[in-house]
Amino acid sequence: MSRAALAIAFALALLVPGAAEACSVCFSTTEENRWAFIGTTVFMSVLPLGILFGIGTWLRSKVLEMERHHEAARLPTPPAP
Amino acid sequence: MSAPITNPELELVDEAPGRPVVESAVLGTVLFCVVEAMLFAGLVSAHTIVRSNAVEWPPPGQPRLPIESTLLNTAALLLSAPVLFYAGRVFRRNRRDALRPLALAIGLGAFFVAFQGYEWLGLLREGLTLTSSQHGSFFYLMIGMHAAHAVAALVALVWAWQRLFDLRLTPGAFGGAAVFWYFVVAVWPVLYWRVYL
Amino acid sequence: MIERYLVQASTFAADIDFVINLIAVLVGFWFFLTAGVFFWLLFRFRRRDGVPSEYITGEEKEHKRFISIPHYLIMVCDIFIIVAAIQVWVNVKQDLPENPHAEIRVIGQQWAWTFVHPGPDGELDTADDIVTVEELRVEVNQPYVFHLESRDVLHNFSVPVFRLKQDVIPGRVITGWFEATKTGTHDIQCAEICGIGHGLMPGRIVIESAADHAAWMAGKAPNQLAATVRGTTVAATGGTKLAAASGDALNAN
Amino acid sequence: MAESIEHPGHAGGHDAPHDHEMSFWSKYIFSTDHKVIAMQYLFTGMAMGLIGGFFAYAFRMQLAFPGMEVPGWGMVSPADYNSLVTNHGTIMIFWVAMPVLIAAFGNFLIPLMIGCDDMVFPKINRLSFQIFFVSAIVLLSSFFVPGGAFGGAWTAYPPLSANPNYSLTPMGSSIWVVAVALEFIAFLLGGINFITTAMNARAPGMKLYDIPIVVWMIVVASILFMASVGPLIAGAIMLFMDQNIGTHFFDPAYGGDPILWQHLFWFFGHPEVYVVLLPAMGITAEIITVFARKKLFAYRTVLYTTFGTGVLSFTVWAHHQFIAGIDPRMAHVFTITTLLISIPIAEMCFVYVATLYGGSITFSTPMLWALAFIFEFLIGGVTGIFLGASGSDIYFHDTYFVLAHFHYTFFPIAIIGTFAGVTFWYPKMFGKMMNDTLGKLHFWGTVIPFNLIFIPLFVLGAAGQHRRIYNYEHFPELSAPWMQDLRQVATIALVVMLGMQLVFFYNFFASMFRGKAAGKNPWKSNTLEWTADSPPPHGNWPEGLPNVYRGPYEYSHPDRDDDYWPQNVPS
Repeated sequence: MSRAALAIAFALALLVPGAAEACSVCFSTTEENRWAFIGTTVFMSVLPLGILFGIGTWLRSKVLEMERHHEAARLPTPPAP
Repeated sequence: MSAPITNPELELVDEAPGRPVVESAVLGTVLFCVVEAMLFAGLVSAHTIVRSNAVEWPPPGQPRLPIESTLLNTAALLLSAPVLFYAGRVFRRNRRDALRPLALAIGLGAFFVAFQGYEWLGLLREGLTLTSSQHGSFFYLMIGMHAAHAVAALVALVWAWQRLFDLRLTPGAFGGAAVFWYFVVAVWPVLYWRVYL
Repeated sequence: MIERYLVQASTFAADIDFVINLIAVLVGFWFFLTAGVFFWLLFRFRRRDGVPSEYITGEEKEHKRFISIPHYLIMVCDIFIIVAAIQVWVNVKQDLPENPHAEIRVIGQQWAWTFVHPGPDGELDTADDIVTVEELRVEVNQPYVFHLESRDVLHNFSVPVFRLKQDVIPGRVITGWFEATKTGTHDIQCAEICGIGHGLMPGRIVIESAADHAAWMAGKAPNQLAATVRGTTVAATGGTKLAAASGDALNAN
Repeated sequence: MAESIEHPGHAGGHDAPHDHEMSFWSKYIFSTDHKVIAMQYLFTGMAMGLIGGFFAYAFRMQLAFPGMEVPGWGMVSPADYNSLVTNHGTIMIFWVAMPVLIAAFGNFLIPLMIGCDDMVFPKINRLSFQIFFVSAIVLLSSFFVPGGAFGGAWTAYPPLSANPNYSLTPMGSSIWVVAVALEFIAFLLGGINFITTAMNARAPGMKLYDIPIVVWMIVVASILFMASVGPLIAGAIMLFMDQNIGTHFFDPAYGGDPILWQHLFWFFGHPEVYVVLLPAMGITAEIITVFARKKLFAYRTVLYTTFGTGVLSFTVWAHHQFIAGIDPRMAHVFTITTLLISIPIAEMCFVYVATLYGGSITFSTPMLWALAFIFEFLIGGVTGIFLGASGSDIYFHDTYFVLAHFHYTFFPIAIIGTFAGVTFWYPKMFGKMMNDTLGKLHFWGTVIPFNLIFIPLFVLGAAGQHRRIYNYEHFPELSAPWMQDLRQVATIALVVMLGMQLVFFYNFFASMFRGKAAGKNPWKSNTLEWTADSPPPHGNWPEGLPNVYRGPYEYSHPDRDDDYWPQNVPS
């Protein structure tokens, strides 16, 4: 995903609160319930991405280390000085 | 561009087939823990949402959870993680020496589960049941789910101890069991915070 | 597009149709462009003897731009769509008219709609409320605020000619608005599956002129708690219709 | 049981009849061989596909000819209709698309394409299929219990699904939940296997960027599945407890929250779309490179868009709930993320079209399927924008437009993608070639009726026809004669399409016996599975695993006389 897309997304998201101020139809649940939904939405979206990013980074470093190791093993040993 | 990595002079045959990036058992357990982490995330989210609907939480007329005595419990569980980590380090140096710290970690974990069960009996007697209120439902669902994982992880650790006693335990199997136990330990503070406090 | 099938009978119907048309034009352009290129390539590069295929990695800049330029153009199209969609959404779902003509209550249950109209005094929950089953009567060119309630499961209050849909959730009151612009009688659907009788939950909305509406109201005795429409009461509706439904299925029609 | 059955070795064990019988069981039923398990998943998935197709036939007949006795089913009552619709959806997504695309192709292709002898956890792999098989039987058993099968739509929104007084299917809904939960456990075990195998068991010399795209995509799909299924398992447990134990998690009368289920369900439900989409995308990539004799355009871009799709797929799910009573302000954020996810998907389609440029395209049966996938999925993709934009979703939500949209995505994924994969790897699976003429007949006989089914449904949806209604007579605006005509067109096309599947089944089974011998590499393809025997023996490469020297898509390289350059050929 390009960074420009994310920047645009955030810019648009910033426009949203202006509209939200006018929210007169906020349904008849408690304010607390509304925030619980928003909060858990963010939590459930971010948590897997965080976990996977962590695991991905860890595996990637392991793989790169291994590939470097094998590259080194494949090169002919330099003659002893 | 990934150029062809051909290099005819170099022999690749010395490389063992199926060389693992990470021990398969460890990686498999880590992936399993991702699912479990999201399972608990779902439960915690559900709890948060239902709790936000309530006028008063915990609901009136329901027994209070034993916050203080569970702290003792929590301490035992949290302590088991460094003990297990230590056992892992010893295991790498000298297998046989890991028996004792591993047994200690299992003991701490078993204490946690047993004490938890004892507290449940008290709460049941006081009238907090699965159907008595949302509070009770979530308490038994979430803490029970955690207890089930704790028991499963303990079984894995006991199995590892048995294998270690027979000197047949592989580092991968030990790592897998340990990762699952770390997960059980790591989830608990979150549950304690959300459910008890 | 939609107005070819259904009249636009509310103030925001045209806005929603505009968003739909905008999306149709933008994605239609990309669809036909991609499909055209696709079929042209299939024809142009079909296998011919002695003509080998080219070796193109797609990693060089001059090749990659065939992907990246459309990529940015699509992003621009997305922004147009997002802005239009959000504007309409805010208008329909977030803003409420400041001085509604009246408030009405819509109650969904398995498997009937109950509509509570404020009687001649224009206030809900007073003695002259008019309760109807499966028939909602509103005045044309007047903003209405509705409150949706459910007695059992999820329903969905859907009026296609208004381009309006909103789930009805038990335990909550959901508020929204509409303003009809054309007189006539149209369907009200339940668009969320609500059990065996889901297909038997049709309502009708009658949009009438101020004079007709006043005449209808005057014809109703005050405090009709169990108003009758087509001879069924609220309580009896579910059961009767289910019986009717099994009859439908058994007697081929 | 999992531990007790030993795999027979290649030698010995055939001296007594008893042993011989054992070896059939252990070879085909309790095997740990990834290819056998893949076939088990494929055949189970196909059988479930037939059942799901039959359900579609029964309820489409009711819609086209309301009140008529449907041949093979009988009268379709409203309760029947709901059960059929619900189980059609459930079966097609969870018991056809998932097992065939992820499990069957994942099991068959991953070890063969990365060059190893088997999965890293073969016994867990077998356990995965056994649980899956049980789950299928559990689901089907719900049709024979009192009250009938669950009829609350495949999304199972409570309170309808949570309370038997509302759903009137006391046992059916519990069985449904149990079956779905079992099925998730099966794929969770499979997913662990796929990811670990792809990471750990690659052939010597195979770097991450030498892995074929289809393997990458199955792995990413497994990751998406595993990271998203947890909350739904939690929700399924809660729903089961609501149904049977007397808790009230989803019951607003007791402080529960019905929207909570939608929250948990769609958190899984949307990534699930990409879980099944990605393997089909990968299969298409393999096929178009082979039959266009072209290198895949921008391999790394495809890979990064795959990752991008995976990341974004976790942030779009609430667009299913725009009008479900969530905070209306959340719709803005989810409109934006939903339209953002159109970008990587569009980019993938562009890459595939660009791959065709400069190629030498052979229109064999697998290639036709792959091309049809791109085209039909394009229609599914662009119509999704109407539903992802909050403003237009107010109108389109829960209409037949939605239905036609997701069938235009799921049909290319689950049916076209499957047929593409099966016809392409059939020579490897069974060592025989399929009949090309019958294959093409089946192709046109499936794709043309498919469009005739769902284009009318787009029109009906645009005209306001809402979903899951067993008979539109009660809605004056929806019972116009032209609409009924369109419903009949769709139904007749469906019957034709189902009939044409007989051609496939004939071709599939007849070719096993009468097909031409395929040889190792009939399509002149680069990837490793084509260096094994057809069909590969247990262990895949008994003479030793292949070494890998390059990426999988080196077709028509200018330095070579041949127009392909297998991954395992040194130079």
